[in-house]
Amino acid sequence: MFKEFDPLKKKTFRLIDNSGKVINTKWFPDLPNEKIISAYKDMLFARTADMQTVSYQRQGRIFTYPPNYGQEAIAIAAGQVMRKEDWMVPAFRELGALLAKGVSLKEVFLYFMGYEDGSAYKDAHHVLPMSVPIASQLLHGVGIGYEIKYRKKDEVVFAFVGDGGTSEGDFHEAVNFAGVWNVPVIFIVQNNQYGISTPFRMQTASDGIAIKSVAYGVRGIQVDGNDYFAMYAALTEAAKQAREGNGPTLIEAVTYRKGAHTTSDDPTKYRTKEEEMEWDKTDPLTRLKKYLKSKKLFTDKEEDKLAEQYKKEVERQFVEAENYGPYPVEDVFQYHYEDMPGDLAAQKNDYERFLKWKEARK
Amino acid sequence: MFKEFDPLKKKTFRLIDNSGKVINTKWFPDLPNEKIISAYKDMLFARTADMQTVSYQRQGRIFTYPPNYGQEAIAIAAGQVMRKEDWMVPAFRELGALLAKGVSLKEVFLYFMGYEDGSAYKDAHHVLPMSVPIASQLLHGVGIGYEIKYRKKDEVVFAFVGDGGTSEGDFHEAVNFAGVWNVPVIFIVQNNQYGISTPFRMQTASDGIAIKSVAYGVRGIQVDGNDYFAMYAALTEAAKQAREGNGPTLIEAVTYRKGAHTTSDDPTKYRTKEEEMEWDKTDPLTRLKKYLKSKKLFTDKEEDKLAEQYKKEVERQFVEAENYGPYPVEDVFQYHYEDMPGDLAAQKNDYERFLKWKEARK
Amino acid sequence: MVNAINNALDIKLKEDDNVIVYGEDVGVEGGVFRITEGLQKKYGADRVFDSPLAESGLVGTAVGMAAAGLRPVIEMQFSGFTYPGFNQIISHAARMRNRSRGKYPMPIVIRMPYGGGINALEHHSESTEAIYAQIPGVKVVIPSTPHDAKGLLITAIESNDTVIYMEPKRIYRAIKQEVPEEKFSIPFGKANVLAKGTDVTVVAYGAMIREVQKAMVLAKEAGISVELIDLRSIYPIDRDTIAESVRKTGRIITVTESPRSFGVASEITQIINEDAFLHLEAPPKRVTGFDTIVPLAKGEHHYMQSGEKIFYEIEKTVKY
Amino acid sequence: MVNAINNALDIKLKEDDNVIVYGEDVGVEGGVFRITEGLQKKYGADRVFDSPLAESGLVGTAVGMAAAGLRPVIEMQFSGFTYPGFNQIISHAARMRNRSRGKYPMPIVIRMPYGGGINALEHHSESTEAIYAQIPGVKVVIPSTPHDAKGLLITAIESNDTVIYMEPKRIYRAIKQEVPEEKFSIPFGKANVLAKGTDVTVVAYGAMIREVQKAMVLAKEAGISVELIDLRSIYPIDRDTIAESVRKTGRIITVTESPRSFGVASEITQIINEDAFLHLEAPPKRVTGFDTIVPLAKGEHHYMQSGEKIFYEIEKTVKY
Ligand SMILES: Cc1ncc(C[n+]2csc(CCOP(=O)(O)OP(=O)(O)O)c2C)c(N)n1
Ligand SMILES: Cc1ncc(C[n+]2csc(CCOP(=O)(O)OP(=O)(O)O)c2C)c(N)n1
Ligand SMILES: [Mg+2]
Ligand SMILES: [Mg+2]
Repeated sequence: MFKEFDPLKKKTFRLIDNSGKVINTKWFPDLPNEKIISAYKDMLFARTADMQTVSYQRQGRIFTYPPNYGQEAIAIAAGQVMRKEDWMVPAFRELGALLAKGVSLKEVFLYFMGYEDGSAYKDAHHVLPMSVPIASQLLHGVGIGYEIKYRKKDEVVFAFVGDGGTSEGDFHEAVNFAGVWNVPVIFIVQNNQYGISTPFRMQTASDGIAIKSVAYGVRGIQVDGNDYFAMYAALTEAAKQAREGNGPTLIEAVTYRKGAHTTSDDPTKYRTKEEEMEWDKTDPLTRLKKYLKSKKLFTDKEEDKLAEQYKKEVERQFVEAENYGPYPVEDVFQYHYEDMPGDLAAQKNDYERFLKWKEARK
Repeated sequence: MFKEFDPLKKKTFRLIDNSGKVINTKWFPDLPNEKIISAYKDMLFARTADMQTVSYQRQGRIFTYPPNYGQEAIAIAAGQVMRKEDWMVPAFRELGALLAKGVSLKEVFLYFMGYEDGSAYKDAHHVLPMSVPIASQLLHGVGIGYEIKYRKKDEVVFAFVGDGGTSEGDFHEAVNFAGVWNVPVIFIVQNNQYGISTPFRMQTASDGIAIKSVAYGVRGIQVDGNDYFAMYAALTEAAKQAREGNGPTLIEAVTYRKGAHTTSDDPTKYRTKEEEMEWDKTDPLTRLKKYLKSKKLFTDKEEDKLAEQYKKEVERQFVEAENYGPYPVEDVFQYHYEDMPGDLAAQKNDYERFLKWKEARK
Repeated sequence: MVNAINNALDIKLKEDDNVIVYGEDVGVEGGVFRITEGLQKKYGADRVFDSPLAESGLVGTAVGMAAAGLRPVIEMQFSGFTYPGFNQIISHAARMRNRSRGKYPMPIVIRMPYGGGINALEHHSESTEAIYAQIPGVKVVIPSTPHDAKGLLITAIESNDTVIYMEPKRIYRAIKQEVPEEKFSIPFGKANVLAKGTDVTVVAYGAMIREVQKAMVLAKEAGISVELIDLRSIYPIDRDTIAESVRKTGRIITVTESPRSFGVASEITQIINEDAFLHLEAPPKRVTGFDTIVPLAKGEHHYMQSGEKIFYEIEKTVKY
Repeated sequence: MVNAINNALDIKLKEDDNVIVYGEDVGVEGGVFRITEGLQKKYGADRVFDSPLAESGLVGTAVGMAAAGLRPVIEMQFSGFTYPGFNQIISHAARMRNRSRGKYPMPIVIRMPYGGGINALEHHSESTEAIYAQIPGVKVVIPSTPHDAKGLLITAIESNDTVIYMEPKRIYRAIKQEVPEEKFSIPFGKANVLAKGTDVTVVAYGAMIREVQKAMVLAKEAGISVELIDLRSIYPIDRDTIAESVRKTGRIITVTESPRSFGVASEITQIINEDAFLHLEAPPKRVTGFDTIVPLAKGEHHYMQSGEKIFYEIEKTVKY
């Protein structure tokens, strides 16, 4: 696959077209129908969660939130390919993959409501917290990859970043280290065409991102990120290579951020309706649904039912998060050091004394 | 040239072989004999200066010094191609180019003796001081390139870095910005095969450095850096492209650091005699001399005479630098701000009071 | 304050074509806080533009531009995202003038919104002035009003030294104030005595000024007379104004929203010990955040200094 | 000190195969100061190795290794080259534990030679402890003897928090001292009272201890009794030991080789004002470098604190 789709050949790895028709059987993954259906369901769940969160935000019930709208296939495919022991190193726009790794939606809500507890990922294994400083997390993925190689473990790291993130020095250092160390890391660049308002052509003069793999002597491939099957197949193959000791792969997942950058952003300022409509045709859910329908594996009625059910589930978890309660003073202090320095403990005491004084004044 | 020697084709741009024979006439530059002779002389001067400095250092007359030994062709060719108005953005191993830009050897000595005055470059135009934090200077080159483009000036930036430097995030950001901004900057990577003790294969898994240009959508070329003619031709062509508004070029100059990293380094710890002897065959001075001799443009006798003369000149400038005198208190303070903050002036006064007290105690 | 900053940029862009404004999303969109809104349309995309997402790249190219004679004004999207550019700030912007013995001055302005109080994500609420203030070769200023924002930014852009210009984003749109249309500048290194008082000196800056003013209402009720000094310039620092005030009041409190240790408050305490030691009647007090990371939105109120908290500390200091 | 550090690394490498040592040129060559000499041979190139030349990469990969359970000990070639890794230190190494609510502790040691006095090039002589000390989430320690270097490094490697371990390179080979062969550790946050005295407390650390000791010879001749405290741990700082001393002497001087403003000295002054205000008989004094870049070798003597200079300040403080 990586030879046939060598980024220098400037081909995009794509398995179904916009109408859901299979256009490449050679690499089409051999998946049980249930898995495909469940992929669709997961995408639907992620989209439902997203949409509702955006509306919660409008109601002032949650702070900034970065929707995944339009990019769901990437995270869902990764979620299916990742094993329990594999590591996920997220940026912040991979909701579906986080959920697949066992992070609860409630935790995601807690995080964006302003609780660090939302990053504790209580029931998830081998997932780092979301990383806000763009591209910095990729190096963590490489460090983890080193541990895997050193300990001869059968694990793979899935590290995410956006197209904007490829401009950062850390992107360069991460892929370069990974190449030199030959570690089992898959770099997944969600090229959704924009930083915040900055279009991809202002990030780099290169011909896409996959081609940057050449600079590091690592495998690279440009994949249609809105094609669930293509993402699944490419990730599976990259993971296989990684497990076999063949090192890192750089996957450019070409997609489009259909929504706003975050709920504080207004995309009409920097892009056109026409452009949006053009990309609408490639919507990952629509395409997969068309495929499923053509195989008679899914109906609109089922979707409607599911959507209702998902809305309720999202609402349930959101309300749980909303009722999480006040932020204890304790939580400001207790996690910084294994053993709290005396000075810090004194600061906590002082503050508690102030709170008592405040209480007494009432 | 850049098409024919596209780095993806994995060819090295070379015009003469190790015996000084022209092996590629198509791109051989049309140079007056005097210019070639003067290139050789300049290389000889640089090497003489280097050798003597290393011995001065052994005598404890100068601190750390990074010799250029073996890499002279690159800097000398650049020195000839750069015009007065062009900018030079050095790393710290480009002696010949600094001299060509009007920096005096005495200033270089002053710098390595521990005077900032050695970075003032009194008679040089458009040269930044040497830059110690690896690769950081490349971004300065890009900023200057922006000014040139913005002001529509007929100038080019020559920015230098080593192979080790290509691992830094700043290398990536610099070439990437240059690509997006399409600025007249030539990045010259002196790939001398080593960081300090770290061999090139531990810096990156990529196939050389020129190929990294692909990641930025800019022109790239791998040049035999020990071939003066090849360097001259490649730099001339890159400069022409830059002047014509065609943006940056990444030149990998393949060379070998024949000496130590600096005078505090001992290369026998990390490389073999065999390797050194292999590279000896490609020595840039030997090759150019063979060429000149074959054309009857230069004799060993002339060389001996020159060498004597150069030694004296080096000695003269060194001794001048040695006699530069004490470092005035003033010089610690006066250049930090346009207007010295009151607090800083007070610190200076306090210190001068101490010096008086000290004097009085004697 | 947003308008005042925009206006200062506008004035300098118009007046001096060496001024170049760029940063992440500052061009088309006008920046995430809309500070640069409208400027690209007015001055063109070669003077006001979006850069690739790379902070070292931003500062590093500004160093080059400055060396070549331009006056770059760059925006860091948040102070918490400045760190990738830290090396370029400390190793070059702050040093090139000295290194080149004055040949290459560095007229760069690095603007960055800083501080908490806007319910933002991690890394979006940090107050890092003490990190920059200890870098030899740069100046650090922080306005607390639209008027000062304009005057200080004009001075910053006209300065031939690198200026870290920190914007208290919490009050970007909080204070309405008439700001003169025309160009004016405020000198660096001069604090502003906002209120005369006799019992205690309070030094603050940025968004904390407003909180101190709230505390002063409570203090007045309690019969305490507060002298309020808006520091404005963190480096160079106006030691004379502070010392003079303390020689009168004998007591001093410094209010910041940064971590407690190794911060601006400690520096002011040192200065007062040096310049007004014999006048001190109580230990100089620091009223600051904790030595912790700023908590996320739901916990941030614990970390931030409120009027009430400041009053609490004022009372304790006055009663000492 | 070189041997002591090497020995501490050796002990921990042998004892715990989670310990991984890497950095620029630390493998084959054993580091530019030969600190890691012989370790690659002994423990193999997967445990002690050269990294590509990239400091953000160094710290960032260490963060990942730590998350996965390793205990990376990385070397910054000089403290002045740490800045490209600053973002990874402040945004991740210092925060991951808190961010993940304790799930991912960060047992990383970042070793770096610091300070002046070796006639080095630009950026090779910097003292940046105050920058790191103000980062919530990291600890900062500095040894002044081979013995402490070993004990503190063992503690650092065994700590589950990120430790900035700064090595006074000027005295790498200056002090000969018998250091116990076996493993021992020195707790963080405890200063060491090196000399008892009654007239003035001097706090210092790293290479400055030796200079203070020189000053003490002069002080003794002048009949001044100095209490010398080796701080050892910059954060957490041992306020009790310092305050106790000042309650006795009434006077304090802090000696550092970093810039003056916003440094460790100011922090200590703040602490003393908080904890020993009523005992202070003279303004706490800072004896430090200037607010300038460390001059190159020929001018460095102006910047560095010498025994004579420290004595001069001691005398002034005692006579206050
Ligand atoms: C180091 C850093 N600089 C700036 C920001 C502010 N910021 C947040 S998201 C973003 C754009 C990211 O674009 P991209 O990498 O393409 O990811 P996307 O948002 O499209 O998923 C920026 C500039 C940041 N978080 N970190
Ligand atoms: C940011 C930074 N990190 C580390 C160093 C220390 N150092 C000085 S030279 C050098 C190796 C540079 O290798 P290369 O870029 O290949 O240049 P060369 O010395 O071979 O000319 C290193 C690591 C430095 N100067 N700057
Ligand atoms: Mg994007
Ligand atoms: Mg090299």
